[in-house]
Formats: sequence, C-alpha cells, structure tokens
Amino acid sequence: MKLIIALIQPYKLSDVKEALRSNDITKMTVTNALGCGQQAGYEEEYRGVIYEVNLLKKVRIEIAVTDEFVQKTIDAIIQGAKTGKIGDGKIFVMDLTDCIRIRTGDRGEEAIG
Amino acid sequence: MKLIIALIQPYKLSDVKEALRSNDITKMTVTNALGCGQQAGYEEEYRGVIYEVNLLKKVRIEIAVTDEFVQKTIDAIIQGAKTGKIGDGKIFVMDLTDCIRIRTGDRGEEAIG
Amino acid sequence: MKLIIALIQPYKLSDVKEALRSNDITKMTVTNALGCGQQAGYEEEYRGVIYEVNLLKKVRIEIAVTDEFVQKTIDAIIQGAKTGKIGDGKIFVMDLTDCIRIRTGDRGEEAIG
Amino acid sequence: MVKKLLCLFFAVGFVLAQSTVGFAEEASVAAQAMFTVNNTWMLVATFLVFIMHLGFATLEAGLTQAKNTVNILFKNTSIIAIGLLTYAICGFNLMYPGDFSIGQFFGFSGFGIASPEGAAGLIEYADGNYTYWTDFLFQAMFAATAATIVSGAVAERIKLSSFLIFTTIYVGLVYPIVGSWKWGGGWLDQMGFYDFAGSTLVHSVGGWAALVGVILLGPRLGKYFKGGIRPILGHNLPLVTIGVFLLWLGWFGFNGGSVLSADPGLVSLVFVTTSLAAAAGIIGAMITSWIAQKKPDLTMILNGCLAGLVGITAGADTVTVCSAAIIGGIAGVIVVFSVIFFDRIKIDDPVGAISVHLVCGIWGTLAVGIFSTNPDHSFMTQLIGVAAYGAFCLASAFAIFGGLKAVMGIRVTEIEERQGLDISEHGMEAYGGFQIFTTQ
Amino acid sequence: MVKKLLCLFFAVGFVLAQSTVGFAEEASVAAQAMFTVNNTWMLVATFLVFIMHLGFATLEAGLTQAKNTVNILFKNTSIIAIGLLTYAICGFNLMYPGDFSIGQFFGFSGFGIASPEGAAGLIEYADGNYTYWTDFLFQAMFAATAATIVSGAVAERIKLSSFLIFTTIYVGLVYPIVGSWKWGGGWLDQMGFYDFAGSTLVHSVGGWAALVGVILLGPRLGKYFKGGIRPILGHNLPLVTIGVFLLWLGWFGFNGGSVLSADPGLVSLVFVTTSLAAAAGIIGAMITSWIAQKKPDLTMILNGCLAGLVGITAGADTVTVCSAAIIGGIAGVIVVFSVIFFDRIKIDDPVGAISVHLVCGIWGTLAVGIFSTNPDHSFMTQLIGVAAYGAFCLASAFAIFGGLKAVMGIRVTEIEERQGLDISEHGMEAYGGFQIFTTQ
Amino acid sequence: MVKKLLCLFFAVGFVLAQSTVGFAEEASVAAQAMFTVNNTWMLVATFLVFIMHLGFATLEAGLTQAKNTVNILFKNTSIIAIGLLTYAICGFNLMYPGDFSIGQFFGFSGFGIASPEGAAGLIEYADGNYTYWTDFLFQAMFAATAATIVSGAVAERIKLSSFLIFTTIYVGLVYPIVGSWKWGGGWLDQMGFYDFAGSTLVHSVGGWAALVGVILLGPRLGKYFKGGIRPILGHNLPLVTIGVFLLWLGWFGFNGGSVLSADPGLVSLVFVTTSLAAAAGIIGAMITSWIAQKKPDLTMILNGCLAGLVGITAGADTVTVCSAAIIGGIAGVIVVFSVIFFDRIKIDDPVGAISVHLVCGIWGTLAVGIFSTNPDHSFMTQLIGVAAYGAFCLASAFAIFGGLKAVMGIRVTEIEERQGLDISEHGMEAYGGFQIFTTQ
Ligand SMILES: Nc1ncnc2c1ncn2[C@@H]1O[C@H](COP(=O)(O)OP(=O)(O)O)[C@@H](O)[C@H]1O
Ligand SMILES: Nc1ncnc2c1ncn2[C@@H]1O[C@H](COP(=O)(O)OP(=O)(O)O)[C@@H](O)[C@H]1O
Ligand SMILES: Nc1ncnc2c1ncn2[C@@H]1O[C@H](COP(=O)(O)OP(=O)(O)O)[C@@H](O)[C@H]1O
Repeated sequence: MKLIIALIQPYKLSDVKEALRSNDITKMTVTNALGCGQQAGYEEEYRGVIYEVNLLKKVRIEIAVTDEFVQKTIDAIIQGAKTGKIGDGKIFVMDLTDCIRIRTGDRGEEAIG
Repeated sequence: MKLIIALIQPYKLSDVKEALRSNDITKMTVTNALGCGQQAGYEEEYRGVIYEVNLLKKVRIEIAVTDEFVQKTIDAIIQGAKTGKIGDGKIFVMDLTDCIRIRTGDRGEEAIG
Repeated sequence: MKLIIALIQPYKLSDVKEALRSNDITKMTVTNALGCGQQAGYEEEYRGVIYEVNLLKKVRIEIAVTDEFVQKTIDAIIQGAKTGKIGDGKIFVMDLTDCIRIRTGDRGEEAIG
Repeated sequence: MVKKLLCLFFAVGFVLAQSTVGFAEEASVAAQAMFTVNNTWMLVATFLVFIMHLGFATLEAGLTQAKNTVNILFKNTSIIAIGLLTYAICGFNLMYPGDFSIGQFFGFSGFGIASPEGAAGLIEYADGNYTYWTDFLFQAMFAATAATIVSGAVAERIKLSSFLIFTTIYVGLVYPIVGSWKWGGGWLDQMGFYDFAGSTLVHSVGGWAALVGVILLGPRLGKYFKGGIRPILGHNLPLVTIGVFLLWLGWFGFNGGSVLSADPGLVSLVFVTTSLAAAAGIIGAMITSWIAQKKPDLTMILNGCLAGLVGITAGADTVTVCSAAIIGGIAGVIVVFSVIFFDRIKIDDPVGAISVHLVCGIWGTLAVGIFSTNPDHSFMTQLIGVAAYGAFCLASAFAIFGGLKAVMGIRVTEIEERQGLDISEHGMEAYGGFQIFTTQ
Repeated sequence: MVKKLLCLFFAVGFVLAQSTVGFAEEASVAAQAMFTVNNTWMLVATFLVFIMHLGFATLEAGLTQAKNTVNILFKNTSIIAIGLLTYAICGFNLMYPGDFSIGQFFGFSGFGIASPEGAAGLIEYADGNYTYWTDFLFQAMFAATAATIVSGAVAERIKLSSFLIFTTIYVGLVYPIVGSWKWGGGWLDQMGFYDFAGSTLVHSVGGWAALVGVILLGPRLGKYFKGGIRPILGHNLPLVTIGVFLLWLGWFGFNGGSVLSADPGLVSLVFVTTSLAAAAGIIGAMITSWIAQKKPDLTMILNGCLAGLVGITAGADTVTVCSAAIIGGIAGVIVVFSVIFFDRIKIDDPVGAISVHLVCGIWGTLAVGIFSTNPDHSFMTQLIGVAAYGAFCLASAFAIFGGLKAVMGIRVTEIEERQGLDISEHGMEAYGGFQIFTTQ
Repeated sequence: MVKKLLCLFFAVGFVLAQSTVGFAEEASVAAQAMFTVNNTWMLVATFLVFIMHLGFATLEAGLTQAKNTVNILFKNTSIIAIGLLTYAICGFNLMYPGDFSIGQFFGFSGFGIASPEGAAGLIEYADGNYTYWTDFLFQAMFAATAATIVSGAVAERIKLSSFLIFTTIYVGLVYPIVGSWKWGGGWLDQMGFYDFAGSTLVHSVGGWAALVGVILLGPRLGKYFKGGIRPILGHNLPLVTIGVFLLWLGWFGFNGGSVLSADPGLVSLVFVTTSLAAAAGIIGAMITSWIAQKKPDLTMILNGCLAGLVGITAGADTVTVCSAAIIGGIAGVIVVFSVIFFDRIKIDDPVGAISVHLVCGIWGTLAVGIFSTNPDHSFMTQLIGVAAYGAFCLASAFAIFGGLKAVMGIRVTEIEERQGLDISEHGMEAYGGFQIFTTQ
C-alpha cells in the first residue's frame, strides 16, 4: 500500500476530483496548504511597505491506495491538475505499512477502499 | 518508529485525546482536513443552485510513536473515535526513519516522547 | 529520497525559511497545525468557565529532499527554529518512494528540486 | 374731535383685527412647529429602536458558533418582519385597546390599523406629540424586541419552524396583552406600577420566555458532562461588540422615545441616565469579572453594558443621574454572577439573555421602588408587577413551547445540531471559504 | 371725559403697538422654528441615506468571495467620494436646472454650487422646508446610490480603473440628466409620471447599468460549465445582514426625506408603508424560498427585504399601508424567482442587484399605477416612464461600458481573477492571517 | 355717542387684552418649539458622536492582528465608560469652569453634575439652544474620543491596566483642562484662536498622547529588523471600512452638533463642508497612493477619508465649500506620506492614528488661518494654539505614560505579545473556531 500526497493549484481541485472519480478513486483527504516551489511569488504592499509573498496557496491531497492503484492515481491527478505552467504542483509517494478502518477494525488492503 | 495518521470525526477529537492520554500518549499534532470517503455528502443550496458537498469536515491527527506503542495508540484512537457509523474514519501507519527534537538535538526513539 | 516534516513555533517560520534558503533549500509546503507536546498549555476562561488549552498553535513544514540533502535540511531547520525553550518543536524523517512533477511528468530525484 | 377720535379708533381697531387674525394663524404655526418637532423626534426614536434588531442579530451571532450563524441571522431577520406584521394585524389594538373588555386585563379594538381622519390622526391624536402612524410604528418596533431576546437564549439547537411559530404567537398575542396591563392603561397602571420604557414590559417579558425555552430545550450537546462544563466559544467577538454598541445606540430611542415627546428637559435627562447606567454597567462588570474570573472578560463587560441599560429602562426618567449610575453599576455586578450561576445550574443560555434581560429587568423594575424621586412609586407595587408579569409570561411561554414540543418538536436532531443548523436547516454556510474548526 | 378716553385709548394703543411688534417677531419665531425642524429632519434624512453606502459596501462584500473583498470595499468607498464631488461640480445643476435648454429633456445651470445669499438660500429657498445646502447634500447622497448598485453586479471581475471611470460619468452625467426628467420638472413630470423617492429614478437607473455591465463582462470564471451552474458562495453572511439592516435604516431617510419636509402626517405614513413593505418582502421571499428551494435561504430573505423596500419607494406616500404590504410581499416573491431566472440565463449577478433594483424598481413604479390612492396616477404613464428610463439608461450604459471595453478593457485577466482582485488590483488581503480556501 | 364709543372701545380692549394674553402664551409656544428643535438636534448629534466610538473600535480592531482583537474591543468599550463617568465626576466642571482660578488656564467648579432648577437648566441655560443635560452629554461624548485615538496607536503591545489608568487620567484631567483654554473661554479663546469642533482640542490632543505612547512603548515585535520593515497586516478590512463609515456618520454630529443649535443655515453648511472634505480626502489619498505605492491601497483611502474629516473639523463653519474640498484633499495627500514617513522613522503606529489625528489635526487648525472667511482668524494665532496644545499634551502624556512605565510597566512581555493580548490579557479568543495563521 502507498500513501500518495499531491500538491496542486487550488482551483484545480474539482478537476482532480473528477479525474480521480472517473478512475474509481473516491476516497481522499484534503487540506489547505501554502507552498514554496519554482512558481515565483508576488509582491504585496501594505500601507507603503512592500513585501514578497512566496508562500502561495496550494491544496494538499492525501490518498491511500493499494499498490496496483498507484499509477492510476498518479495519472488521474496529472490529468486533472496539469496546465503545463509552473506551479502545477508535485506528487509524493510513500510506503504505507498499515491501514485501519475505525468503524470495523478492518486492516490492510481491505480497509483502504 | 512509526508515524500514525488518523482521520476522525471532528467532534470526537476530545474523546480521542482522552483515550490517548489514559494510555500515556500525550504528544500529537492536529490539523483540520476535509475528507471524502464512504460517508455520503450532503446537498447545499445557494441562491437557487443546488450542489453536492462531498468533502466533509474531518480532523487529522499525527502521532509519532516507538514501535511498541503502535498497537496501543491504534486501540486508543479506535476507542475514542468509534461510533459504529460510516464516517468514523481511518488510521494509516507509516515507517518513521528518524526523529529529532529541535531543542536538544536528540535523535531517534529518545526524541519521540 | 526523504520527506522531512518539521513542527515549529509559528513565529519562527520566517527564520526557518531564511535558514533553509541560505542552504539552497527553497521548496517546501507549509500548513497550520495544532500541537500537543512537552510544552504546557494555558488556561482560557470563557464567561466564567475555565478550560485548558493544550493544543497550541504550530506550523508544519514538509520538505522533500534527496538523501544527501537530509542532514543539511535538518541542520537548517534547527538553526532557524531553536531557542532552547520547550516548545521548539520536532523533526520527523520518512522515506519517499517516488516524486513526480505534475507539469513535466519528471520522476524521482529529478523532480524533487 | 369725536370724529378724529373715531378715525383713530377704527384705525387702531383695524390694525388690531388684522393682527389678531394673523396672530391666530401664527399661533397655529407655533403649535404646528411643536407638533412637528415632537413627531420628528419620535420618528428618530423609531429608527433607533429599529437598529436594535441589527444589534441583537450581530450580538447573538457573535456569541454562538460559526456553524449556526446563518440560522441566527435568519431568525433575527424574520422576527422583525413577523413582529411588524402581527403588530399591524392585531398587536397594536390588543395593547392599546381603548376600552378593556375583560376587567382591566384584556381588550381588543379590532383587526388592522387605520389612522383616524384629519387632525384626529395628527395633531390631536396625542396632544400634539405624534401622529397615529408614528405611534403605531414606534410601538411595533418595541414589540419585535421581546421575541428577539428569546432568540439568543435558545440558539444553536431550536428548530427553525417551531421558533417562528412561537415568535408569531408570543409577539402577536402575549406581548400586547401583558403590555396593555400597564401601557394600555390596564390594572397595573391603575395600581401605580411604574415601568418607564419596559424593563419588565419588554425585557422581562422576553426573558421569561427565554428561560422557559432553555429549560424545555435542554443544554447544547457537549456543554455539560459528568461534573464539568465545557465552554462553547462565541465565534466572532467583533460582531458582539458591534451588537452591543448598536443596542446602546438604539436605547437612546428606546428610552428617549418613551418620553413620548421631544420635551427637552426629560429627553435629555433620560439620555444622561441611560448613558451613565450603561457606563456604570461596564465598569461594574469589569471589576467583578477581573476579580471573580482571573482576567477581565470582554463578553462580560459587554453583557454588563446591556445589563446597565436594561436596569435603567424602568426608571430612566424618574431617578437622579447619580442613582442611574448606581442602578447600572449594580446591574453590571449582578449580570456577571448571574451568567456564571445559570451556567452552574445547567441552564444553557449561549448569549446570557436570561441574565441580561430577565434578571436585570427585574432588578431595574424593583430599583424604581428604591430610587425613584416620585413618592408615588412603591417597592411593593413594583414587586407585584414583576410577579404578575412573571406568572403570565411563564405560563404562556410554557403553553406555547410545550404545545410545540408535543406537536412538532422544538429541537433539531443530534446529527443536525452537530452538523450545525446552517447546513441542516438552511443548506448554507455563513463563511464560505473560511477554514473553521468544528470540534464541538 | 374725552381726555380720559384719549388717555385710555393711547394706553391701549401703546400696548397694542408693542404687542404687534413683539407679535411680528414671535410670528417669525414660529416660522423659524418650523423651518428649523423641517431642515433638521432633512439633515437627519441625509445622514440616513449616507449610511446606505456602508450598507451597500458590506452587502456586496459579504455576497462575494473573500479574495475580492478589498476591491469591493475600495469601490464603494470611492463611489461616495466620486458621487459627492461630481454632484457638486455639475450633477446638482444638471438635475435641477431651473430652466431646460433642450425641450424638457436637458438643462444645465452652470458648474459648481453656491448658496443664494441671505434668506434666499435659507427659509425662502424651499418655502421654509430646507436650505440650499441641505437640498444639495440630500440629493448628492442619492446620486451616489445609483452607481453603488452597479458595483455589486459587476463584482469579482471588473477592472478597477474602468469601473471608476464608468462611475464618474454615470453619476456625474447620466443620473442627473435622467433625474431632471421627473424631479427636475422635466417632461415626465409634466406628463404626470410619479416616482416618489426613486424606484425608477434611482434604483432602475442603477439596475439598467448593472444589467449592461454584467452582459458586457460575462460571467465569473467557473460559474457556468457545460449545462451546469456552480455556485460561488458569499464569504460572510453576517456582513450581508449588517448591510441589509443598514439599508433599511437608510431607507427611513431615503423615503422619509423624500417628503421634503418634516410634515408629521406624511413622514410618519411613509415610515409605516416603508417598514411594512420591507417586512412583507421578507415574508414573501421566505415563503417562496422555502417552497421553491428546499430550505429557506438567508440571502433570499435579505434580498426580499430590499425588494420590498425598492418596491415601495415609488409610491410610499400615495398608497395605503395595506397596499404597501401587498406591494412589498409581491416584490419579495418576485425577487426569488428573478434571482433564479437570471442565473439560469447565465446573467451572473453575484449579489442579485439586477433582481432587487431593476426588476423590483420596475414593479414598484408600475405598482403606483395600480395601488395609488391618487386618481391622477395612471398605469400607462408609469409604463411610459419605465420605458423611457430603460431606453436612455441602457443606451448610455452600453455607450460608456462599450467604449471602455474597446479602449482599455473592462475585465481583469484570467490569472488576476483567479488570484483575486484584492491581490491583483490592490496588492493586499482583506483577512490577513485567516486561512481561507480558494478552490474556485 | 361717547357711550357707544366707550362700549366699542372696551370691546376692542377686551379682545385686545385677551389676545395679548393668548399671544404671550403662543409666543412662548414658538420659543418653546425653537428650544425643542434645537435641543433635539443636539441630542441627535450626541448619539452620532456616541457611535463614533464603535467606529474607532472596529477601525482599530480591523487594522491589527486577529490575536489582539479582544483586547482592542475591550479597551474601546472601557474608554467610553471611563470617559462618561470621569466627565460626570470632574471633567465637565474642569472644562467649563465658569470662572477660572489660575489665570485663564485652570478653573474647577466642583465635583459631580447637577442641573440648575427650572428654566435655568432648560430654556435659559443656553439661550434656548439646549438643556444642561444635553450640554453635559454632548461634551462627555467628545471627551472619550481623545483617549480612543490613543488606543489604536499603542495597540498590540500596551498593558491593559496601564492603558486604563492612562485613559482615566488623560480623559478625566488633561483633556478638560486644555479644553477649557478655548471652549471653556480661557486664554486661547480670548486671544482669538479658532477651533470649531476640535481639530486641535480633540484630535491633536489625542494625537500627541498617541505619539508619546508609541515612542515610550517602542515598535511591535518583528516590525523592524536590520534595515527592513516587515508589515504586520490588519486582519479584517471590512471591519476597518465599517469603522470609517461610522466615523464619517458620527462626524455629522461631531461637526454638525458643534454649531450648538439647529440653525438651519449653519448646520447644513457644516454638513456640506464636512462631506466634501471627507470625499476629497478619499480622492486625495487615492491618487497619492496610486502614484506613490504601485497599487491603490484601501487602508490609505480610508485613512484619507478620516484625514479629510479631521482637517475640516477646525473650520467647518468658517470656510467655503470649495475651500473645504481643498482642505480635505490636501489632508488626504498628507496622510499617505505621513503614514509612510512615520513607518520609516520607526514610529510604529498600527492604525495611522498619529498621521490622521495629530498631523491632519494640525493641518486643519492652521488651515483656518489660511482659508477662513472670517478676517479675525489669523495664521499666527492658530499656530500659537497648536504649539500650546502640543507643549501641554506632550508634557502631560510623557508624565503619565512615563510614570506608569516606571511604576508598573506599560508593555506586555515578549511572550505575551507573541501569544497575543487576547489570550495573555483576557484568556479569550476573538474568533473561536476559525483557523488563523499567527506567524508573526
Ligand atoms: N521538494 C519539495 N518539498 C515539499 N513541497 C514541495 C517540494 N517541491 C514542490 N513542493 C510543493 O509543490 C508546489 C508546486 O511546486 P512548483 O515547483 O511550483 O511546481 P512545478 O515545478 O511543477 O511548476 C509547491 O508550491 C510546494 O507546495
Ligand atoms: N483511501 C483513503 N485515502 C485517504 N483518506 C481516506 C481514505 N479512506 C478514508 N479516508 C479518510 O477517512 C475519512 C473517513 O472515511 P470513511 O470511508 O467515511 O470511513 P468508514 O468507511 O470507516 O466509515 C474520509 O473522510 C477521508 O478523510
Ligand atoms: N510524538 C509526536 N507525535 C506527533 N507530534 C509531535 C510528537 N512530539 C511532538 N510533536 C509536535 O511537536 C510540537 C513540539 O513538541 P514539544 O514536546 O513541545 O517539543 P520539545 O520537547 O522539543 O520542547 C508539538 O506541539 C507537537 O505538534
């Protein structure tokens, strides 16, 4: 099992969700994040003081999947989030040792979906 | 060492915290999250337009523990969060390679607690 | 590749960012978190009812790096975040199996930076 | 000689006659000017009382959770609409029936409002103080206030439909009937009971219903657990502060307008007593809160301000400015202990409405018996008035809320409460886009 | 004898003479008092209309996204400044030209404002009702309102600079020119068209421009996609509620001040018709929303309140209170369907300004033809007025917005819109420190 | 014949006598009506000034961080209470002592307030313009304003207890003593110094204390670092906008009430000069900000609005409307540069209070010397007034703040400041449930 973490542009969230759903991936956890990457920040000015904002608004998606779903998930995320412009985001993949469904106590691959 | 990530119903946070504390697990990090799982979403209507909300409010708890504490932690979380209804949440377990306490520079199992 | 997760005092964020930048680490993802650790909570009182707040405001930083950057990153975080007082925070290190840049489809170490 | 005299005489007579005619006209101009200024002041007072409804809306919204904000705002917007319309349909004629039909307890002069023709609806209507329409609207704005008080206390768990029905009945029937006992010239008025602007007639009347509502509903989920109290934090204290300042502003009309004319001496005195009572309420609550709680609590001094205002309302024109400050200061002390007390006995009132409006309403009414400069006011009569209103309002509120509970239920389900009334009752969020923790 | 008589006579004459002198003085005191109270009321009405601008600012800010809040607030603050200054420079003299130079369609009495000297600018200026300065400022506050209406409809995508230029021209020229047709004594006035306080002259005039703006701009990004509508949630409903209550408050001055004196009978009648229409608008919208949508929508009842107010504005002094409630109630029903309708046909108006101000402005103007107690008012004349205003305003707004679109563009870029106008146009956030989801 | 004549004569005499009596009565009705309208206007002005306190509260809260919001609201609520009570205890009698005891610099007519009996406290009190109580309350509302100005400048780091003590002394003693120099008829009044509604007497008096407070406190943590300035963002710009509009609204009473009667010509002129100055202040600041900063800054145009208002305050009744716009426009330009300037020299004023109230207060006072239509006003006298107030207020504020600093400290600890004053001073959050970033 793997845990996939994707950081995407906020306004792409609904596209990514749709792309995932059409690949039968419906479970995920979403958080608000601020990201610093290749995408340049911008300048704000508050009462005469200019400052650079380089933590840009991003959305962070976590999806736990079984191994055979990994590539499908990655592809779906790319499909939904890609515009070809800097700032499109990144995907990280990590090993998942275990997964438990609280309601039933199911463990492992059974619990993931 | 393991990193345990639990996604629970927000209103169960205090119960989970209590269950953890009575098992001597007092350290954790909590974030706000939105989750999509088996729990059905609901419909909202804004000025005549109906739309489905399927990202439900969840709380995400991260707990780093030594290996012998893993099961205890999982059990405590289940104890605090379980209602038997869909939406109770999930627990993910991952390997933790290292842990450092910033204040002292302690590393590994020593730093975790 | 590793994923480094650091939990620090919110007001140290700019110092940590600066320390990282002077070590050529410029990519990161930041989220708001609440933490329970050795740092004691405090009491609030709302309309005559006293309650303990033990989830303190923290900032959570995620940085994906190649293996040779791990120590440099940890050192930079410590340099920026350390005050020597309880509550300075923790760093967790985890294995990263894969990394994909959405814009280009680059994978692995190439995609990380 | 006589001819000359006659000439002179008629000349004078002519001037005299002319000026007498002109004079009569001018006399009516003066009276008309007086009427106009009186009426204008009453209209100003009317819009000031109107703005209190916004004050209540923001106050109550701010002291409850973000997930119930839409619901509170919805209720408060509905109340003013329901209040005005029911008052037009029957309330006004129940409260000022002219003649009573059942003892001095109940009278009704028919449905709908219609101004008497000509001067009878204008300058003659109230001795040159205001017109029929002004009278109606000023009183109608008061009416809706009573229900608004309930709204805050029962917040975060009451079913919307039940609440709206309750409001309609309470504002449309109960408030005007008990109101007629004093302001309509009923039995309490004739007994010498005094309530200048409504510590009892408005605030306690709302407060009693709030108390009944809270008892029948029970506390919010998670508020009380074995032996402990878990505070449920208000989500927006700037809103609360806006509410309290708007209420104070509105009180200039509430009390100042209750003079029922622009009488310079009385209205300005009432402005001073009202303001000093509010100020003293703030200081009273601040000191009490700083001592009783460890740190000074903003919500308590805001409640203290309202407590002072409610406290002075019954006697704003009949106590000295010094007494006004004392009455307000004591109200400020009372309200802090009262809020803590009701919480201890598990009467869960999210905004402190019972403490502010009921407890301090009673205090203010009794204070007239203590501090009034008018020897006709007596503590006993005041006490009888308080008790009479308490009995009738408790009974009515129990009947209405109890009936609703039996027939259609008055509380939302556990799941709806947890999800928040905004989504369960309105399918809508108050703060779209904001990230809000809802761990309660 | 005759001597005595003469003595007596002169004594009497002396008293008489004295009192006649004193009397003339006093006569003028009475007239002066009347003038003062009339003028004072008009000044109160002026500050009430002023506060409507805050109402619009918070209403529009609350119904749009958090990332465009600074922009909305900036626009609304600018509008009042631009409105007052252009009205001083030319608007007032375009709207009340005295003499028309082109038919009864256009007149201009010169740049700048200057009060006539002495009594001519004071008691004689408007028969003792208000001074020249009061007249100017009351009208100036109205003027800015028309542009404010546009601001909400075009929110979240219009370029700031283009909007400010549009406002300057529309408030400085278009509004006063069409205004002169009726209030300046122009052709529609002479034809018998009636619009008491501006359902058409203010609200529709703003509404037509809003419609044009929305059409030329197109909908916000992501609002409509193949076959579907994605709602873009307002970010702060307490702000919206504050806005609506402040607007209602301001309407007491908007309608009450349009009596143009403190006449007790008329002003108090107008207060009652205005309030009952607003209340009925709330109830009308509530019932409609509860039935048509599944759950009662707060934003709809707030729009319903405004709809009722806009609806009664044309006839507030010339319908019965019962008709007022009917007009308001119907407006409340209309507005709900109108909001949904415009959304369906992809006219993307984030705050419902077109439905509230244009549709209900038309309804209110026509309602005068149906409900007026004055037999001189006719439905046909009202219809002609509505059509005339529609034609001229549509044409003007198309010319201005169209011209701006051709010359400098009127819409921000896609990236700027996504980022939010607060950052792209002002380099600034409205809620520093708050965590806000911007997934749209 | 003579008999007939006599008969006629007496008949006429009788009519005459009667009408003279009636006439005297009526004369008093006219005078009474005038008195009533004057007094009513002054009471309206009083509640308008009152609402400025809410304006200050929301303005200051919005321009600071979310973690210090409860603290700001607490301070502003306390100030109005402290202001009213100290003014009742001693302030009023220090400011209007009747007779001075030390030169024309200081006088005190005893503790407490008490209206003279009968007409002496009513119609005769101020020549039929207002009653004793009106006088007191209107002035008391002004008094609290001075301290409120300080509150914003020292926000986010001052110790609550020290601030409250400072406020009590400054409002209770310093403000009324310096106030008596001009408004109490003291030496500056006799020298011909002119300050209509308090550019200097209220705004600069507050501004000087703000300057001293900021200097003695030092900047907020993290604001300045080696060579750089880090902006600390205001957390809620809608609140700021609400504040500025409410302040403008209040200014209609602040300036309009300073006419001290409802005189139609003067009050309406003052309304116009006040509004045009505010409008021009917005436009002045907008242009300056758009040029000097890259993008137009909402907080700057809001400050510009206030700058225009403060600027016109000294001369609102004595300049032409055109001059008013110029004064306001210049104030709008000044304030932008002033805010940037003070930031550069590390005077950390989170809300721009020093720029708005002190700098533009001075500008407005001097502007009277330049633009006044009254030839008695001279630039030099104005300058002397400004300097005298500056010297005394600086000295007093240094003494009070310095003394407090030595005795009990005036700044919270670093940890408390970082945590936010809401939690450290009040144990409470302003936005329970909201997720807020506090990286500063
Ligand atoms: N090495 C990294 N560690 C943590 N987060 C990262 C890393 N690289 C990128 N991110 C996250 O991904 C987001 C998008 O990165 P960016 O460099 O702009 O993408 P791209 O290079 O594909 O255009 C960043 O804002 C940040 O949140
Ligand atoms: N595969 C997954 N990947 C990421 N998050 C998940 C996954 N499955 C569940 N979750 C998270 O857990 C929450 C609860 O899931 P749900 O399916 O409703 O639980 P259950 O099946 O136990 O009733 C979801 O809202 C989501 O945040
Ligand atoms: N075992 C853990 N699991 C998850 N989060 C932790 C753990 N230990 C510490 N943290 C996080 O790190 C933060 C700082 O921890 P703390 O114990 O105060 O640090 P220190 O011991 O270095 O002073 C905590 O608030 C919490 O968010």
